[in-house]
Parts: sequence; structure tokens; C-alpha cells
Amino acid sequence: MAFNILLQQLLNGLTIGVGYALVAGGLAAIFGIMRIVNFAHGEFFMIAGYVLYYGMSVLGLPYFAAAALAIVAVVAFGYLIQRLTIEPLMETDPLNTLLATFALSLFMFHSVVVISGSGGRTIDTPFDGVITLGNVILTEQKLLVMVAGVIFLGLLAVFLSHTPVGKQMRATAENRYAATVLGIDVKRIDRFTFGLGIALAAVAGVLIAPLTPLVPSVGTAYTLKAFAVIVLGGMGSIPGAIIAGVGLGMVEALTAGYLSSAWKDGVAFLVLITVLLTRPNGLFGQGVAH
Amino acid sequence: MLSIDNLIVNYAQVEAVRGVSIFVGTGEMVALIGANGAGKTTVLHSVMGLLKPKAGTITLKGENLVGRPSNRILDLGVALVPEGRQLFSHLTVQENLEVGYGRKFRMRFDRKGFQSRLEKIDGYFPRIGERLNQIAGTLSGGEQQMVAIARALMSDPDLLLLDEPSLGLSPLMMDTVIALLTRLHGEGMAILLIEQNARAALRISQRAYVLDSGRTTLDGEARPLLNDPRIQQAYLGL
Amino acid sequence: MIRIFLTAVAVVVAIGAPFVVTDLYFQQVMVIFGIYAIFAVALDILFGFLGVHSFGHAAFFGGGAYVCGILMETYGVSFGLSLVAATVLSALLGLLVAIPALRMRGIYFAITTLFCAEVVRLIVTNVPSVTRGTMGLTTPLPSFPGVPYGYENLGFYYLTFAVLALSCFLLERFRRSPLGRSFIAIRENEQLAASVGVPVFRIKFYAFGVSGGLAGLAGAIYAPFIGIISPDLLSPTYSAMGMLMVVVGGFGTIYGAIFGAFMFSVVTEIFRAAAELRMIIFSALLIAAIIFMPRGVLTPLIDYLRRPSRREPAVLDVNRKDEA
Amino acid sequence: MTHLFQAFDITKKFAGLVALDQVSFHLDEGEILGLIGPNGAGKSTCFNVITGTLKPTSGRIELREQDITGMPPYLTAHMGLARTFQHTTVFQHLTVRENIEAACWLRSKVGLGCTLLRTSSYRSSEISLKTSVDDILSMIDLRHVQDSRAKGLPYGYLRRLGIGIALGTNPALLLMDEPAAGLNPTESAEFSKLARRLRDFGITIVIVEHDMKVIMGLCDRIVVLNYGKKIAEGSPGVIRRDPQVIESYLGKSHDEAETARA
Repeated sequence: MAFNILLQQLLNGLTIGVGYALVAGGLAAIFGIMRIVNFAHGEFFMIAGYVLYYGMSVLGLPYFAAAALAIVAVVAFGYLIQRLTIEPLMETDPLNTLLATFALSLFMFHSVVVISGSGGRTIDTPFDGVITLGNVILTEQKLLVMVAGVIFLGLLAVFLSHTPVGKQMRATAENRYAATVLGIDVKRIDRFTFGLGIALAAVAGVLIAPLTPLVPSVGTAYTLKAFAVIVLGGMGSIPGAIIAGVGLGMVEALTAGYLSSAWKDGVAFLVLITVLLTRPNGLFGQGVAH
Repeated sequence: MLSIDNLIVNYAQVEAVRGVSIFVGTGEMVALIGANGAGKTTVLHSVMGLLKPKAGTITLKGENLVGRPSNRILDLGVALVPEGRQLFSHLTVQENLEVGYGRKFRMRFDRKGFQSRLEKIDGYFPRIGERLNQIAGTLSGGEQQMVAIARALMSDPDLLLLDEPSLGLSPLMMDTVIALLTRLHGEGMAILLIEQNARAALRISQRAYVLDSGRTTLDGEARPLLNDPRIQQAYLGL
Repeated sequence: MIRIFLTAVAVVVAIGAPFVVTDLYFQQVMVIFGIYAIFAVALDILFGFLGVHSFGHAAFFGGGAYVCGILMETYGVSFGLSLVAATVLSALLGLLVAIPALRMRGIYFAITTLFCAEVVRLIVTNVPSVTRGTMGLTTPLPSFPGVPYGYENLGFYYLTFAVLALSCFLLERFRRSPLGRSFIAIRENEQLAASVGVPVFRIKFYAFGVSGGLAGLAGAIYAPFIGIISPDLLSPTYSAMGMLMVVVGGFGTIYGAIFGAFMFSVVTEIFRAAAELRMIIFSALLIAAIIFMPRGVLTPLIDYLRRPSRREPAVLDVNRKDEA
Repeated sequence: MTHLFQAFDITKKFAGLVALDQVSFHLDEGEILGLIGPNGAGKSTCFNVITGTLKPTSGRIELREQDITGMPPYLTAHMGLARTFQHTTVFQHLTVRENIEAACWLRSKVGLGCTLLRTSSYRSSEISLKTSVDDILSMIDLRHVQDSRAKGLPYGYLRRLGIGIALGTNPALLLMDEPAAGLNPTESAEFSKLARRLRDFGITIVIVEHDMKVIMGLCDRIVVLNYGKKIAEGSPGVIRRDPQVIESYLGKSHDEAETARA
């Protein structure tokens, strides 16, 4: 019996962890290549959830169509934001991009509050069934999160290691100067990276949003979790972010299951601050792909 | 081929280059020597479009290079081997070469073109072929320098710029690099070489320019300069 | 001279204003402005003077509010004593945060301060027996000596502006002293400052305490004034609010921080903008300010007015000495 | 006889790479010492180890017979060791005068309380500080621009201001990191004059510099590093003719190279 509870918690943790891995993987890519910390990252996750909600409830679209719409819309919005606010600041004091993305997160958060109110929204997907495996239960949506999440993470890995652009991204992350010398259009890589990072957050948003009541503050929560994850995984390391993301999800689920759900965020922060103090380069060190 | 005329570059408030004119003919190997801080790297960076000159012109085969982004300059046939090698040390040797080859923003990779280019280059670096899957950072210093040169050659340049290729190399490895440059030059590639080891550079070059505090103080045939006391003066002061 | 005159005018106006405009709502807005201004000035000690960019100052503002609220509500401690306790405890909290944070550089520093604030928020949210958790804590209205019942706003008004004036006075005095120059040296170039013997870490550490204490004092006045406080006070939104005020006003100058607070509280209040709309406007303004006016809105304006002769451009004549 | 400064066998390794290998040298009061060597010879590492920016792996550094090995920079400054930086490292947004004032931290002995209360001790120390700052401004010849912001001043001025900031600590030993880099010949000559003036004033100077004209013309003694090792030491005349030094800079001469190949 106790084993079943453990298994159940681990499964829940895996679902959450895949979400963290997607959000943090994008954040790690953006940091690794552009050297900026995107404080608004979770807000893109949140907005994807809201576009999904309105796509389904107002436009009456089916789940997958609304999800696709949400991802496209959020990426387009992110691209616009990158061109308008981040690109002009890339060559200036790093504090500027930090402040700008912080302001951006406020802007997005409060805009959603004005448009949709601060109350929760629930999204009903067609995957509301429950799968029972022995004593362990799993909703179909959670299964979808895991399957789709793993597929997307796998696609990301393949993309980074096997496509020219993926290799250029890793090269740029490691040595921007050498990349420029070799004729890589680093500005273009930046734009693409930002778009990709946002897309991953949006994917996580459309997958996770139906699992929880959707509130505007979920964005900030995810930003903070993603920060914890990329610090744990080694700033800028995408594989590190994925491993640390899944790991954090598990630890949180176990904490929620065995201690109290109120303190599960505390565990993340505690682990984070300990890591920062003892190993400032994170558990897995530096580098985008290794 | 390359013609730099009266180049002036300010770098971090300093007039790093104050009126330098350099000419590299087709298939010519030219050395650019001088003490540290004389402005040699600044000249190469200006050619490569990494720095914006304050004044002066840089033309390649009659085409103006000033104001063009680095990737366009590369397309015109210039490649730079930067100081300190600057490999992508977490990527494999092959990936380093691929990045040097397929720099255009494309999702599909021209594998055929890459292979044929690689075979061509393999002739220069006999041991690169065995090490394609090795992580670049684990190579020895000399091997890294070889990969750095090979990576620059992947773009099939007409003019190769090298910034201190012998820095930090053992004498034996240095000889290998020198031999490689001589061979490339023999096959008709134009080379502009910055080298701290002035004597080694002068021995293999046809012509040389001596830079001092951002100005050309001496130029001419390389061989006669070898034992010219003014070289020693430029380095050690008198 | 102009400075003294302007200061005198400001003091007279500040003292007299509540007697001229007796509107309760106006007084409330002014108190909020004053509290925000103290908070902004506190943040500016780190941002402006030392170039230390704390992203978690809500911890001190909210922390001060909670200390004051809990002491007054639960333990019946007097308002004055609660203020002192809140200031001291917030200062200690500041020092506590500084220990891990100051070991970090750049973004790590930003993230660490942000997370320290989150930890405080988490604690406050999760010990409802003390803080009432997300329900919020009500705080009794204090009585001010010499202020009749029903006129507490006046008490808050004078308290707030006295604190603001005193902290500005001391800071300004400090800023213009040689000791203050060494502080600014840290902001300008930490490595260079250390090379001339300035103990950078120690100064930053104590400044964290002072800034945290002052922010806590602002929060401690805020709690009984508002009457009910919730863990929202500790959220990144409040940290951001302080940063908005400092950056929009232009950091490193005390008047910039006050101007930022004024814009944030009074001007938006005049337009009766809802709280949410105000944050939208201000965050957009902040982004615009970072891109187009990195030195804030007010500083370039004042520089322009201060120029000895406005017709001549402020370009230095480098040849002056050679000609002489 | 005791030396003002002594470095004993300082070694510094970075991840297995030996950047400095048992380097020893000393300085006597009133000397100008040049520290030279080709690119990557370990000059910067040596400089950073002395100023406390880097901790040596082994070895010992003494100033006035006191051990300063591994002391952080702000404490070495207290011991009387000042440094200048490469390029224009000044407080950009302060005026010239404020730059020097900011550097006088060690001279002003009044505490925070006195500063805030403006006590008489504060005022008298402010007056003495003003005189010191005036003296430094005259020394570096920047009095005429004392109220201009550092940002935007000509490069040569900023280099002098950088030296003025170091003088703010009232140093016994001044280390200069490439003080003549980027200066034109007139400015270099002016710099040499200033350095001699500082020496006459009782300040001992170490210069790391690439401009050999400056080094050869200014230094009493020169220490040459190559591959992290001290390869020569002596007067400019000796160093200039030292075959090992020449080889380290120019590479092997023709004949030697031929012999090596044979």
C-alpha cells in the first residue's frame, strides 16, 4: 500500500516535472545563448493557458486546435516582444534586460488580470477520463502531458544535436565571438532562440493549464520554479534543466504527499539556495548541450 | 586582393589603429608583426567586420567591406582564425567543422557538400579524420589549433586571416602550423598572418608590415627584414 | 541657496497642506505617497548609491508591515514600539538576506534576492496561526499623541513625512560627504573602489541592513494605515513597484525616487486609474524608460535645467589650459 | 639591507596550467621597476597576485617585511600598495575632483556618525582632505578640469586621472598596468615625466608595459617573464642585449632555427 502511494506521488511528480522541464528548458536556452534572464518566461506559459481557454470557450475550438492557436499566438507575441524590447537592449548593461523582462512580466500579468480578472478559470479537455493501473490512478490529461512533453523534449534534443541551426545555437551559446567570426548570424539565432524558448513555455502552458485552475499568478509561480530549475541544472544547460525540472517535480510531489502541500514550494527554494551557496555553477555545470 | 587604405579605428576610447594601409595581393602571404598592443588584432577585426572603423577603406577584390556584417564578409571569401583558437570546446570536432561550413540559417544540412569539403581539407590535416567524433575541448593545444584552421577553411575562403596561430604551441607543433601555412600558400591561398614570433613569420611570408602604436613603421620584402635591427627596435625599443 | 529655499518651501507646504486641504481622501493619497516614497528612498540606497540591484525588497516592506501588525494586533504593543521593532527586525532580515546574496554576482544576485523574498512570503502564508495566512491580518488603528480621535490620517501624515524628510536629509548629507563618495565609487566601479581601500563587502552588507530597515519602517507605517495586510505585500509585485518608482524617477538621486513615488501614487490617483491599470501603465513606462531614457525621466531634465548657461552645449573645452 | 617589497617563489596554477613558476624579485624604495614579457608570459597574473586579486598557489609576498600574500585588494591598499588599471578605469559619472575624493577613503578617518552630524572633526578632516585632493590634482595636472565629469574627457586625461585615483590612497608602492597603452608619443613622454615626478616624491613604482620605449627610458631595473618564469633581470641596457630576451620576443634567429632543424 505504501508503495502504491509512493508510486502515485512519483507519477504526479513526473507530470509536474515534465511541465517544469519544458518551461525551464526554454529559459535555459534563452539564458545560454542570449545571456539574458527572462523574468517574463512564466507569463508566456500563463498567457498560452488563457489563449487556450478563450479559444475553447469563446471561439468554440476543439482542444488541439485551440492549443495550436495558443502556441502560435504566444510565439508571435514573444517574437514581437523580443524585437521591440529585448533586441535594442542586448548590447547594453545586462541589468537593463533584467529590468525590462521584469517589467514585462508585470505588464503581462496585470493585462491578463484586467482582461480576465484574477479569479480562476477551468479548462475542460476531452481527456477527462481516468486510467487505473492497479492502485495507481492517472487522468488522461496527465498521460497526455507526459507523452506530449516527452515527445517535445525529445524533438528539442534531436533538433539541438542534429540540425544545423541546433548546432549553431550550441556553438553560439558556447562562444558568441567565435560564432560571429565564423559567419553565424547571431542576431537571427537570438530571435530564433527566444521564439523557441517561448514556444516550449507555451507548449507547457496548453498541456498543464487544464490540470489546474488557471489564475494569472501561475505565470510568476512558474517563472520562479523555472529559475530554481535552471540554477540547479547549471545556468544555460538544457539537458541539466530537463533533468533538474523532472527532479524538482518529483521532490515537490513527495513533499506534498509526505509532509504538507503548503511547504512544497519551500523545498524547491531551500534546495535552490543551498545549491547557490555551495555550488554557484549549479549541479551540472555550464554548457547548453553537455 | 585585400586592400586596406588609411584605416583608423577607435577601440574603447583608444585610437588603436591610426592610419594603416595594407595590401595583400592574390595568392600572397603577408605578415603583420609588431609588439603587443600595436593594433594588429584590431586590423584583422576590422577586416572581418567585427569592429567599425572610424575612417579609411577596406576592399576585397574591389568590393567594399566596411559596414558589412561578418557573415556577408565571409561570403565574399574571407575567413579568420582568431587568437586563442576559440573552438566550441563542448562540441565534437565534426560539429565544429559543420558550423564552419553550414553557417547559413538552414534547417537542412548540405551533407554532400560538407563531405566533399571535408575530404579536401582532410589532406591538410591527416589526423582530423580519426578524431571527428572527439569533443574538441579534449584535444591537445596543437590539435585544437589545427581544428581552428580547418574550421575556418570549411567556408572555402580566398583570403585567410590568422591571429597568432603559434601562441602557446610547442616548437614542434609550431613547425607543423608553419608547414601547413606554407602549403596553403603554395596552393594559391592569400594569407594575412599576425604572428608574435616575428622571425618565424618573416621566414615564410613574401612581404611584411611592422606595426607600432597603431601605425605602419616599416614594410617591404619579408626576407631582408629578418635581420633588420629595426625589427628588434620595434619589439624591444631603443 | 536655491536648494535651501526650495527645501523650506517644501517643508512649509508639507506642514500646511492638511490644514488647507482638509479632504480626507486627499490626505490618504498623500500618506500613501509618503510611504511609497520612503520605500523608494530605501531601495535607492542600494540601487542608486551602491549599484546593488535587489529584486526582493518586498520582503522588507511586507516584513515590516507584518511585524508591526502582529505586535499591535496580537500582542497589543504600542504603535511607537512596534515601529521600532519592525525597523530593527527588517534591518536584521536585510543583513540575513545579504549574507547569501552578496556572495552572488549579477543575475545570481537578482535571483537570490527574489527567492529570499519568496521564502519570506511562503513562511508568512504558511503559518496562519501567527499571520492569519492568506486571510490577511487586520491591524488596529493607532492613536497619535496630540491628535484627536478621528483625525488619525493627520497623525499618519505627519509621521510619514517626518520620517521621509529625516531620511532624505541624512542621506543627502551623507551623499555629499567624502564618505558618501566612496559609496558611489562602489556603484561606479567596484574593483577600482576596492583597489583604493574601500571595504566593498562590508559597506554593501551594512547598506542592506539600513535599506531593509527603512523599507521595513515604511511597511510598518503602511500596515495600520491600510488596516488589513495580506501576503501579497511580499510578492514580487511590490518589489517591482519599488523598482518602478526608483528607475522611472532616475536612480542615484533622492528626488528621483520621490518623484517616482509621486508619479506612482498621486498622478495615477488623479486619473482614478484602477490599481491594475496603473501597474500596466507603469510597467510599460518602465520598459520605455529603460530603452529610451536609461537615466530616468527626471534626472536628464534636472541636468538640463542646472546647466550654467543653457544656450551653450555642455561640452568641455579641452584646450583651455593650453591656451592659458 | 631590507627591501621595500619582496616576492619569494610565487607560483600560480590555473587548472593544471602553470601561469607563474617560482618567480622572485624585490624592490627598493624609490625604484622604478619594469615587468615585461611577450604575450601570455604571466605578467598580468603576476600583477594580480601582488595586488591580491588572485591568490598564489604557493610563495610569499612581503611589503615592508609584512606578509601580504593573498590579502584582498582593499587590505593591500591599507598596507600602502596602490594600483592602476588598464585602459580608462575611473569613476565615469563623477567629476574629476569627486573621483579623487572617492579614492581618499583611507585618508578620511571620520566615521558615519560624525559625517551625519557634521561635527567639528568632520569639518577639519574635510579641509585637510580638500588640500590633499588639490595636491593630487596639481600633480596629475588636471586642476583645470576638476569639475568636469570623467566621462567624455580625452583619453590622456583619463589615464592621468587613473593614476590620481591610485594616489588617493597615499601609497608607498604603486603598480601600473600598461600605463602607456593607447597613448600617443607626446602623451607617453608626459607619462614618463609624471612617473619620475612620483618617484621623486618617494613612491616606488612597478610598471607592466608593452611600450618598450617607455620601459627602456624610464625603468631603473627590468624583470623579464616568459612562460611564467623569470628569464632575465637587470638594467635596460643589459636586457636589451640579452639573447634570451630577444628570442622570447622575436623567436629564434635564422641560424639557430636552421641548427635546430638539422
